[in-house]
Amino acid sequence: MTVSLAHYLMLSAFLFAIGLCGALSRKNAIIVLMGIEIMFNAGILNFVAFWHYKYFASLTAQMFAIFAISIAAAESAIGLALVIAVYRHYQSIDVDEMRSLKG
Amino acid sequence: MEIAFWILSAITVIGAILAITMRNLVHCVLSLILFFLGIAGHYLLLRADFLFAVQVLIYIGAVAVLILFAIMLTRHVTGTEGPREVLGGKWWAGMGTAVIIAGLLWAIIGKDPLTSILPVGTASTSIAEIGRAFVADWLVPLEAMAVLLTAALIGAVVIALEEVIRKR
Amino acid sequence: MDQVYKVAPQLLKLLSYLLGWLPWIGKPIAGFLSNPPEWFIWAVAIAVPILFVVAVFPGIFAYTTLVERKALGRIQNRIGPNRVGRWGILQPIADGVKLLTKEDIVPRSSDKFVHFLAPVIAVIPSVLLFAVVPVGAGLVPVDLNIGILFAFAISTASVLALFMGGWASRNKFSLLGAMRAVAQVVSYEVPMVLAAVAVVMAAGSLSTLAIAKAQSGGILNVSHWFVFRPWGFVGFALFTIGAMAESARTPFDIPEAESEIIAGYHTEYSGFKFALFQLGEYLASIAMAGITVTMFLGGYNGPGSGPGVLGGLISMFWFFTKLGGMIVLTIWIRGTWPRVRVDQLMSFAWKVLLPMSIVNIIAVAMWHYITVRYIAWIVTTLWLVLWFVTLSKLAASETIEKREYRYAS
Amino acid sequence: MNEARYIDELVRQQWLIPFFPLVAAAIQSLLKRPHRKLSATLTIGAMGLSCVFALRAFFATLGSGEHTEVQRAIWNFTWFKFGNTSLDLGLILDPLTAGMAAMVSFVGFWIFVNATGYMHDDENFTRFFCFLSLFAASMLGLVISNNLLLLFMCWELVGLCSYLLIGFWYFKPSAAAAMKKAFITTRIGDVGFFLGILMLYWKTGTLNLYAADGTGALQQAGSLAHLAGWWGLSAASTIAFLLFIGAMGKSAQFPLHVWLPDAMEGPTPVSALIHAATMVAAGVFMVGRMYPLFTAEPGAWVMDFVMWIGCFTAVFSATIAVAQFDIKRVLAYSTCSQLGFMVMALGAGSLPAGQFHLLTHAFFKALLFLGSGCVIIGTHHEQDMRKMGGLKKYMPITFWCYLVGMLALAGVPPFAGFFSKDEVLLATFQRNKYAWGLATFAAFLTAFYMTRQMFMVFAGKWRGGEGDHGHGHHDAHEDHGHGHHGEPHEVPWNMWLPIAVLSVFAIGLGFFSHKFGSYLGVEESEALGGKPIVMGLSIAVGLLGIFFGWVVYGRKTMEHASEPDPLAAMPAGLFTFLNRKWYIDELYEATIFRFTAACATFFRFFDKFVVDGTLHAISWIAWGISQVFLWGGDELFINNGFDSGCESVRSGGKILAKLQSGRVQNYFRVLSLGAAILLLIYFYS
Repeated sequence: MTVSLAHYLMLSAFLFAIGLCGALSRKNAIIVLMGIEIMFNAGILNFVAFWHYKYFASLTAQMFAIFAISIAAAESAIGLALVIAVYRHYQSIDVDEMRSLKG
Repeated sequence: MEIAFWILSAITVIGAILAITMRNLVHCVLSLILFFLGIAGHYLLLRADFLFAVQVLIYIGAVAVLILFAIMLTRHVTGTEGPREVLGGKWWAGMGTAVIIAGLLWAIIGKDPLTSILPVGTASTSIAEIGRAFVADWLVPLEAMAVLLTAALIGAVVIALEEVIRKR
Repeated sequence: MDQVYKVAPQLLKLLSYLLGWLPWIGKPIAGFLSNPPEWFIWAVAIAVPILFVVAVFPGIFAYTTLVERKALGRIQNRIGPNRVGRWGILQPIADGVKLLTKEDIVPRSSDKFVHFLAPVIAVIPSVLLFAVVPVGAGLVPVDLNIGILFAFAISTASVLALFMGGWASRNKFSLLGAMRAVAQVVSYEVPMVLAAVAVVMAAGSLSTLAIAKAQSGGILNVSHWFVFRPWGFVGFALFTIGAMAESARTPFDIPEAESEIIAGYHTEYSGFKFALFQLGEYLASIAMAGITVTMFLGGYNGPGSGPGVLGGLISMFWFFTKLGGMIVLTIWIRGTWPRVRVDQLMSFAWKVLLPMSIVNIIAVAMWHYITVRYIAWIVTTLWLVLWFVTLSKLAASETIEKREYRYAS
Repeated sequence: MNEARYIDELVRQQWLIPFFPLVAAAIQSLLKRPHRKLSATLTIGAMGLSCVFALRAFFATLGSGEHTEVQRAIWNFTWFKFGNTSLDLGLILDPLTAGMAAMVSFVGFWIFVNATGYMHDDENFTRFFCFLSLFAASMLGLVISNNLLLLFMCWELVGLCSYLLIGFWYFKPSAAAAMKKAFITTRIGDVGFFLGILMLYWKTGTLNLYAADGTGALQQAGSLAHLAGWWGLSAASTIAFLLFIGAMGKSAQFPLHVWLPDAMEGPTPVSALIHAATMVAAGVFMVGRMYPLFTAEPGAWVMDFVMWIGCFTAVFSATIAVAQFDIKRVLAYSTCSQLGFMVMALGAGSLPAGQFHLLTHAFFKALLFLGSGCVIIGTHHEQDMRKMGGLKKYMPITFWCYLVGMLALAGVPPFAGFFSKDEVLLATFQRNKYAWGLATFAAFLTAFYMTRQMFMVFAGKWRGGEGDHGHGHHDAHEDHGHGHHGEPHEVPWNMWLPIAVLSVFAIGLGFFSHKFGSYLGVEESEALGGKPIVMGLSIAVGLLGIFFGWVVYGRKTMEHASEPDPLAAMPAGLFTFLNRKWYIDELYEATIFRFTAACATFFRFFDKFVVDGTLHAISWIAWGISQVFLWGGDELFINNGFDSGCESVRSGGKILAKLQSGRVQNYFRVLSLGAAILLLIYFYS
């Protein structure tokens, strides 16, 4: 069985769900961020897979992937800085305990 | 190709699952690195050499190290969660949602006939082409990205340094 | 692979000449080798790089340790190893045997799996690095079109091994060493990559083979080396410093500063795991030296190098000579320089090396666009010197007072 | 043909006009505070250079006056490529642009000269001139752009500069509030403007106004008029309407006018430059620039809307101006009113009238503002007209120049304002008699309040020395070098020279009114007639206004600063009503703020009683049933039922409050559930 686009898409969907699960159900803010990174990567994998299978001649997908990676890097830098700031404030990085914005 | 795909997929999925299930934070990050490596391997398999290098350089070299640092700065060095509960409140809701989304995505992918297509090209894109595209067609996004990264860098430093400034 | 595949028949032909002199078996072997079947060429093409990576470079590593100990002894006015074999020539083997037979101690509270994994991971990227080092004309294990980038990407992974080792040991000195190592490697990678960008811009390719090829020609195949350009010289200095810091060599060995934190991240390692750490470190250092040679010192280019069997052999000779020179240079620096402090290390990376490497990139652009060569020389040199002076003035924030020796004469 | 080629050449140098002030601003942003001379020289020099270039362009376009066809040169170029799409920018040189650029740079030049005097004692002199240069650059850029994107960028830059300059004395709370108000109010208009731009791009696929091959947005106006838009309009008119909302914000038309009077918190040269002569003109100019879109669909209500907005603003602001005591506020409302005139003229279908009034008004309003600046400096930072008086004796030059400006604004022949206002009134007369009537009334009020101002400021005796200076007026200006509040004095030459020069133009500019139409390339609509009536009435109301002003304020001038205004005797708090600016600010507070607050209260109430109540009832019933089955005891039922009822109210509230838990993961969960639902919809569609 040759590997088709669907394989990659399913893999990517699966990874996305794993990342989502991690981001939604873990207590630790860092793991939540890691889950988000996994989701990002799953998305980027999708781009690259589509590029490889359908739009091989165009550079757009690769460009997009590169930009997405850069944005993800920036996002994680900010996110982790926030985690550190939150830790300084609450002495904890448990997302369940960060709720001073409660309504 | 097929074998490589399955092996890499296994690595990726196992890495991802371990990354979000292990108790020890550092182990989580190490699994995450495994996941990143798997994704990088996929890029190589998909003939996106440049993306492979970018993935390794940025994700493993920068993001993972950053996360490790964050762990170091926010917990005891051992990184163990201890006897505390690992899962957050309403974890079942999160998992349920994830399962639902996964199922739906799979169903949609399975339904779509477009997705059964096979690759069209074989040669990988040359780096020079990517470079030229960066400074010609994609110049503005590139500059915007530069601004964004600078802002993120400064922002991260400012956020993380907040306490120090206040003390002065 | 492809290049080796092309070179392989020629290598085989050479072998057939050499073996043809042997009695009895010489003739048939020579006949076989002079007209080899396809699969044999493939096998050789695969085997040669593997041979290099697995045998030649570890061999170099082994004898580097010996040379280092001898040279350091020389510098420090002592003899160095001289007991095992003549001039201590079998010392590396003795070392290896000793390390293999030593007890493998794992601290009780350590994270066993990660503790075990760390030295293994330390070696892998170092070995992978050799995949893109061209050792002769057209002789590179894999001619990736992302060559240099691949090398950098892989070398970042070595950070992980240091971190894992330090963290898993559950020893505060190890952890300190690991933190230092990570901070140092991450910081020095930036100017290093940017220094390489200058070369990539000049050569117009990321492939190591293409970069080496761009430096051929000129007087005796020497005058086109990038190190003989203003920006190339600056880049060479930046890159060498960065490479030294990246592989944690003295004077940048603060991750394992013995006088401060025992042995840094490998405090809790002994026996073969320790040897693996050493192996990884030295191999990375050698590979980085090889990449430095490729990028700045003309790679395999030298008088007489070129295509063909003879040219290939000569080019290999030049490559390994330069590699040896680089290794000796690092040993020399190690023997004569004091270790820098952590804050000095960081501010040097971010305040001097990083701006300088960016300035260097601009210098390459100037070099490219000023077509009149001598004007380009003047402008680029002036530009670089100006910035160098400015940056060093800015970096020297504290005035260093002359030290008074009160008790020593 | 030769001439057209000359223009084509010139248009490629149009960028030089904003370039000089921009460079000056860039250099000055790096200057340190003590470099006052250099800073002023740079600003004025740069402005002078752009003035030279603007005048050259202006004279190049003048030759076209004889032709019926408009001489227009354009230069479009690609700014950058973005993937496959490219963004174009363009410069234009046509009579509208040339006249406007010449006016802005010329008036700006003299205002800058005056500012060196006004800001003489300010310690942030260089910062001020840096902002001024940037402002001039962006305004000139706005004028010369042939592209809505460039125009919008400059438009926003102008807004930014006005924000910075209004709040130049940011340590004054009123200035800080005014800067925010100006920024936010104009931003509301900008939403409309931006929507208009987007729609234009959507419909035409280009943002270039004119293009050599006829594909420019304005050249497609005709075809746009046949496309359907929104609100019962054609696409062209819809876009025009949206753009006009932007112009309403910038040019301070009725609902969005609130920022302009408050903007007087800035230094007076800023008021002169930004809030009288040029920036507020940007809106009117933009409408003029996009005029083909407005007129593309004959009979659409957009034009009437424009006209009535202008007309109402004109009357409304004029009435407010009558009852103000701050010398600059009177002028500010007068500006609003005059802008209303311009907009009205545009709405009435006469581009030349609106644009010509814009030009003349810029000159004499700049003159008036600079004059008031001179007055303020001469009286040691006094802005309350009640505390002035008799300045004719102390400041003769300022007085004469101010008189010219006043007469021009009042519309007395042969001053410039008369001609341009006459054109406006004539255009309105031909379109709608009611609007014309109201506008004539506004003209009467204009003459009246200007006379009032003249008499209060310059006639009578000096009232400044009396009473307490410590409070009662807005002037919280920093300690200046004058030391004591002595007698008023005449201002130095660098302050009066600009107003003298401007007053020459305020007298002379009007005589070109009949040529302006053909200069813009619009045929005069003489056929409709009505000129003698309009002109006669216009003169009459002007003189009548002055006469009334003399009757009320001139015969018996004010003796003391604390004396009530003669008009305050008007019935039933009308004066207070006007003095409080029709209570518009209060109205906004009472409506918009109250509405928001009321919504909040309502939802709180809803949450507390309806939602919680429902939950309460449900749980109560459930509990009751279970209790009945379990015990069936009356006492237990009643007692426990009550307690448990309270408890369930609380828990019901808690359940709801949990939706606002502040826990980021909860939000994330809801988000992903939403994504799941979207996927589901996609799956079944």
